[in-house]
Amino acid sequence: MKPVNAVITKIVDETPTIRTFYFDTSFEPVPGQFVMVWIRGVDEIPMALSYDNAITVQKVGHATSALFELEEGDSVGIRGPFGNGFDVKKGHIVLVTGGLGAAPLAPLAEKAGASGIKVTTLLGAKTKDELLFRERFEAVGEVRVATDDGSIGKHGYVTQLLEDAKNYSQLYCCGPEIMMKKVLDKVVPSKAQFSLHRYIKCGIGICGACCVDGLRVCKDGPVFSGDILKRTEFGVYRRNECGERIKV
Amino acid sequence: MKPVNAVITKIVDETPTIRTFYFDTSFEPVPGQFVMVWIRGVDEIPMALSYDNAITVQKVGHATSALFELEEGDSVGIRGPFGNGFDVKKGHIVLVTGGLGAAPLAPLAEKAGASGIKVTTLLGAKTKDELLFRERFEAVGEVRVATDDGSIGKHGYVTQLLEDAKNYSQLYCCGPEIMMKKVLDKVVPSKAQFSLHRYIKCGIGICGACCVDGLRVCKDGPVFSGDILKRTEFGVYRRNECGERIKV
Amino acid sequence: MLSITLTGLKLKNPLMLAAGIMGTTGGSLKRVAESGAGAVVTKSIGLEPKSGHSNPSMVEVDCGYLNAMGLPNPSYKNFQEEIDTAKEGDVPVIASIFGGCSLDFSEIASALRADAFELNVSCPHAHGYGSEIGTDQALVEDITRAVKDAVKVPVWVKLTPNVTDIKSIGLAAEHGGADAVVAINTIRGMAIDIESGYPILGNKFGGLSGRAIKPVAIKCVYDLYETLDIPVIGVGGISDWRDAVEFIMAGAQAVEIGSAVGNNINIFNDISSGMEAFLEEKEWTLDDIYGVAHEV
Amino acid sequence: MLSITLTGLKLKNPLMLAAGIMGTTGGSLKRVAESGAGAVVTKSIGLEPKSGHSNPSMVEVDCGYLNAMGLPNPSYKNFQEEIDTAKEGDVPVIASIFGGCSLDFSEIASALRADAFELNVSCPHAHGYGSEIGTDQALVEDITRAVKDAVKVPVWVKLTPNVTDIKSIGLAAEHGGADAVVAINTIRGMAIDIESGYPILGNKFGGLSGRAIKPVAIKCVYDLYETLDIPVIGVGGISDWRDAVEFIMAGAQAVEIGSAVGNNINIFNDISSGMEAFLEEKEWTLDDIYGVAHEV
Ligand SMILES: Cc1cc2nc3c(=O)[nH]c(=O)nc-3n(C[C@H](O)[C@H](O)[C@H](O)COP(=O)(O)OP(=O)(O)OC[C@H]3O[C@@H](n4cnc5c(N)ncnc54)[C@H](O)[C@@H]3O)c2cc1C
Ligand SMILES: Cc1cc2nc3c(=O)[nH]c(=O)nc-3n(C[C@H](O)[C@H](O)[C@H](O)COP(=O)(O)OP(=O)(O)OC[C@H]3O[C@@H](n4cnc5c(N)ncnc54)[C@H](O)[C@@H]3O)c2cc1C
Ligand SMILES: Cc1cc2nc3c(=O)[nH]c(=O)nc-3n(C[C@H](O)[C@H](O)[C@H](O)COP(=O)(O)O)c2cc1C
Ligand SMILES: Cc1cc2nc3c(=O)[nH]c(=O)nc-3n(C[C@H](O)[C@H](O)[C@H](O)COP(=O)(O)O)c2cc1C
Ligand code: FES
Ligand code: FES
Repeated sequence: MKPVNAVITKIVDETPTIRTFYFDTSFEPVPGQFVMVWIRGVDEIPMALSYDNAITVQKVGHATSALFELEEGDSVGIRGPFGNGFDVKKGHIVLVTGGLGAAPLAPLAEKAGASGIKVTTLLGAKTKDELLFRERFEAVGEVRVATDDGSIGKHGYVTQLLEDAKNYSQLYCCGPEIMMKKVLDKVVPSKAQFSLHRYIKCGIGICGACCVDGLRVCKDGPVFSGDILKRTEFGVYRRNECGERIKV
Repeated sequence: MKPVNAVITKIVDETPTIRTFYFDTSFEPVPGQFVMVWIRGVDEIPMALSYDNAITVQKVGHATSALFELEEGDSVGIRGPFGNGFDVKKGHIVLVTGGLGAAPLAPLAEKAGASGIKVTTLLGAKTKDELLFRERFEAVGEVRVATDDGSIGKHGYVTQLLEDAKNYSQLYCCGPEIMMKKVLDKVVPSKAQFSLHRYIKCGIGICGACCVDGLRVCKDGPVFSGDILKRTEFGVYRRNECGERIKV
Repeated sequence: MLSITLTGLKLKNPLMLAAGIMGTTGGSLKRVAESGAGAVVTKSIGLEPKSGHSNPSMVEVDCGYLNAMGLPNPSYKNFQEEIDTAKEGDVPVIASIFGGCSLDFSEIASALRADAFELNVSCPHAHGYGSEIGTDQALVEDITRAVKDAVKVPVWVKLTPNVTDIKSIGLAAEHGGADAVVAINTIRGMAIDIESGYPILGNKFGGLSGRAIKPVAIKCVYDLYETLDIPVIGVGGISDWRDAVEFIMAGAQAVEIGSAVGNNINIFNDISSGMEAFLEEKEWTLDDIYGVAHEV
Repeated sequence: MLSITLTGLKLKNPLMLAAGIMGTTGGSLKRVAESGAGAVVTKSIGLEPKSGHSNPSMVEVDCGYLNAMGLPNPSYKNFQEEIDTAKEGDVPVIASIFGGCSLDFSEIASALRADAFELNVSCPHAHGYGSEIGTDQALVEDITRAVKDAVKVPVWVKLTPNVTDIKSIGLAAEHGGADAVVAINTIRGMAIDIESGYPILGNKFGGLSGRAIKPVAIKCVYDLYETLDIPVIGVGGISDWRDAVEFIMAGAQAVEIGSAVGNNINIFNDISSGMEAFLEEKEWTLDDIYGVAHEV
């Protein structure tokens, strides 16, 4: 599929560094799927769909900065949705988010909540102002908060909020890889799903740039079950744009 | 579409020069549609479907001779069905055939007969032995016969059997072009359909080899209404393989 | 809003019938003209009547067609009346011609009256003609100049993509005095019947056309636009208005449509209205999009 | 029944992973090996780590894909461990390598242990590499000889279709001592976003792969088989067992599969069983169909 022209209809500041861009196009994703966002003349980067028709972006480098310069009425090219998305399980689920990790998990929370699944969210961020989508998670269940600087909630990492892991039917996690690795080490791997970040080039499962051992994040993932990840380099090293190994 | 491999399951001698080849594949044609029959290593030639799964061939040159050398179990490549086929009208229809022209008309007779349409056939051939599909036409209605040599039926051309043209709701005609032209001159053009023969190369409406003025026999035809043909070179000249005009 | 002037010819729209498509008879050319084409190009016409390769001469493949017609044509000696009939369609009629050397080309061009000539030095499956000469810069320049000397109307040169560097061949045409280049002719290709092992085409191999080749054609047009001063006419795989727009953005001043005519003879009208609606919505003119891919 | 010996390598089937497809990490190569491939070819590896062209680096088009990865790779200095991991998949691992001159190639080849080398002189979108050298007979011969001198394992040369005459480049490889040629790499192509006029790929143009290019690849394999004494390995647009059979009939001793792996990583098993069923039904062996299109 060629990029679809998606016109920005609304821009919302979520935190001082994070903005949501709404488009005129709905991508009808499964929660956890992502799109490739082409900022023309700049770069094309992967972004989770935080709503059916929106992405939520943190300004970190040249492409995200270029995105932050766009205004309502401007457009980007979008390919996708790609990947598998989360597999929603019945019972009482727990979501563990770190920073931007809330972006793919918020639609999951809403979908699960709407179908009567009990949802608890452990929401982590660097500081109070950077907590993302707190209200969306609160609307469907209990939310516990942790911040690195202690400006709100628990002072420390969100992983520290996770003590009763075995009480949940399934755990869903997205955040920095080190954080996810810590979570994986605390849970029954088969009862946890993780949404991974890797360097994405093609986005369609061909080039292999995104591989975690044999697994393609863009096609077989980005969501993987913990028991699959246990057997891989996940949490140990990732690859840079060249395919060189980089310690996580 | 690439050629389908069609295995010859049965060969029937219809007349001393005409054979029917049955295939293991049904092409589900509209009566009057044709296929391109590829005798591998020799040539590919157009043939009307005389049954859903058969063609009826007169040996006239190198490709048809090669076809006559094939046996049951041998195969040919077939593309199609192509073209429009006859438009079946209610009421009392008349079929006018000359020689091989019976091949596309016999399935039309059967289809019309099966749906309660009254069918009269004027069946022409050079001589008694060369009358094609007489029983198939007789099974669905009255048949009147003419032979060039008078060996059976009227002595003369089948066109001479056509006196009461206006009594029929629709006339269907296939045979040598001169014969069809004579028929066209005798009828209300809009009440007659003619199946044309032209040199076919691509069979799919692209190359233009088969054009009768602007009309592509392979795609817009091979069946045309008389009123359309009235305005063309039909019956005046045809084209050879080079596209040169040849008097009919 | 789609009208253009192309090498001096006034076209109501930039959409032309490609050579070899319904182009052997005046009647069929006229029909296409009346179906909305801005101009029509005839089948390539040679010195003597030619019946072409034996069948199968065309076969559908994934996303396109392979053909090896073998340049069947009635010879220029029998073709003026077809051109005259085509002219009744009231759009420019471009005579596509082919030959084995510059003398052939100029003999044919001098004998025919047409609104322009398109020199086919690019057919990939006619031995001694077409791309066998169109890969040679000196020959292309020579032939172009010979035809330019022989006629007063615009001369276009149709290029083959089956070369290491299409730009150098385009330059040769420009040096020879061409008024425009046309890119691309079909790409060498082949299909084999796995039931029997036979190559499907009577000629064994042929030329690939249709949607499959569009990205290749776009790249050729883009490169030629960068290199040449004369206009580039785009052809290859156009099947809807989006494709036509893409070619114009790549640098084509006009386009030709071939294979897609088979399933939709009304394609010229369809594309015109699609393009008009698009330009209107974007508030762009044809000129705004012409070559724009080079400027962004 | 599908096993073959290819340039001395024993393969359980003639279906290999093409270069550049899930080929940067040992883990992914191993996975493909375990999914039924007869052998796997790595991503093309160069002298220094390279991040490739900026995104978009791949886009789907009608019946295929355009890519301009720009040869991202971790350099041969970081690649032996990946090859070693790949070897755990228990099939031959072929190292694809690229460079700017014969010295680059032989430096890389001498440093890597692999079951064979495939020389990429054909990537259409890496400046100074790939097809910029693979269109030059002397360079191809030179590079091939340099690598042959440097290693003891078989050396294959991967050819570009973006040339006037692929046979002459194949001959150059043969003269240089190549054990086989591989045809084809992608075809130069380009796509433009009509909403904005931007070429879609970050590199503006790229290489066309997938079903669109199969007829072109078949023709190249057919021509090379006629011309060369060394085996030809076919690649380009294979997406089912029929395609694989078609290549072998055209003269490919084995084939490589690229783009189609994206949607079906199990394609090697699927094609093996399809081919086996076909050969059984026809009562043919692999040898019966090899090059048969030349004999009918
Ligand atoms: C499946 C997936 C979903 C993601 N979802 C979100 C999201 O919802 N919100 C969000 O803000 N970010 C998300 N990201 C991360 C986002 O893609 C990067 O922040 C973005 O690419 C940075 O681009 P840049 O040019 O601004 O940064 P750069 O200056 O290019 O680099 C900054 C960082 O971004 C990484 N990066 C750059 N290009 C890519 C690429 N093509 N693929 C992966 N990483 C890249 C670099 O490795 C580096 O670590 C997601 C990543 C993946 C893989
Ligand atoms: C739509 C259509 C339906 C036909 N249906 C039948 C049928 O049901 N039964 C039947 O016996 N014949 C049919 N024909 C005629 C048949 O195609 C020719 O008899 C056949 O092509 C002769 O091939 P040949 O090689 O044996 O003859 P040749 O030696 O090649 O030539 C003998 C005659 O056949 C004509 N011919 C050759 N090739 C073609 C071609 N590609 N297209 C059209 N005519 C050709 C020649 O012009 C010549 O007049 C049909 C033709 C058309 C156009
Ligand atoms: C059946 C057929 C016949 C053709 N004949 C000619 C020809 O005579 N002269 C020529 O220059 N090009 C000829 N071509 C090439 C087309 O003009 C055109 O360049 C090519 O088909 C690519 O365009 P398309 O993808 O729109 O078909 C022919 C193409 C086809 C399919
Ligand atoms: C994403 C991608 C990356 C590729 N990288 C390489 C490469 O590094 N070296 C190489 O020789 N060929 C490379 N190729 C070309 C393929 O190996 C193959 O020749 C081509 O894609 C045609 O095969 P296909 O149609 O089966 O994909 C690449 C192709 C694709 C699609
Ligand atoms: S980014 Fe290419 S396979 Fe995932
Ligand atoms: S035979 Fe080609 S258009 Fe009819």
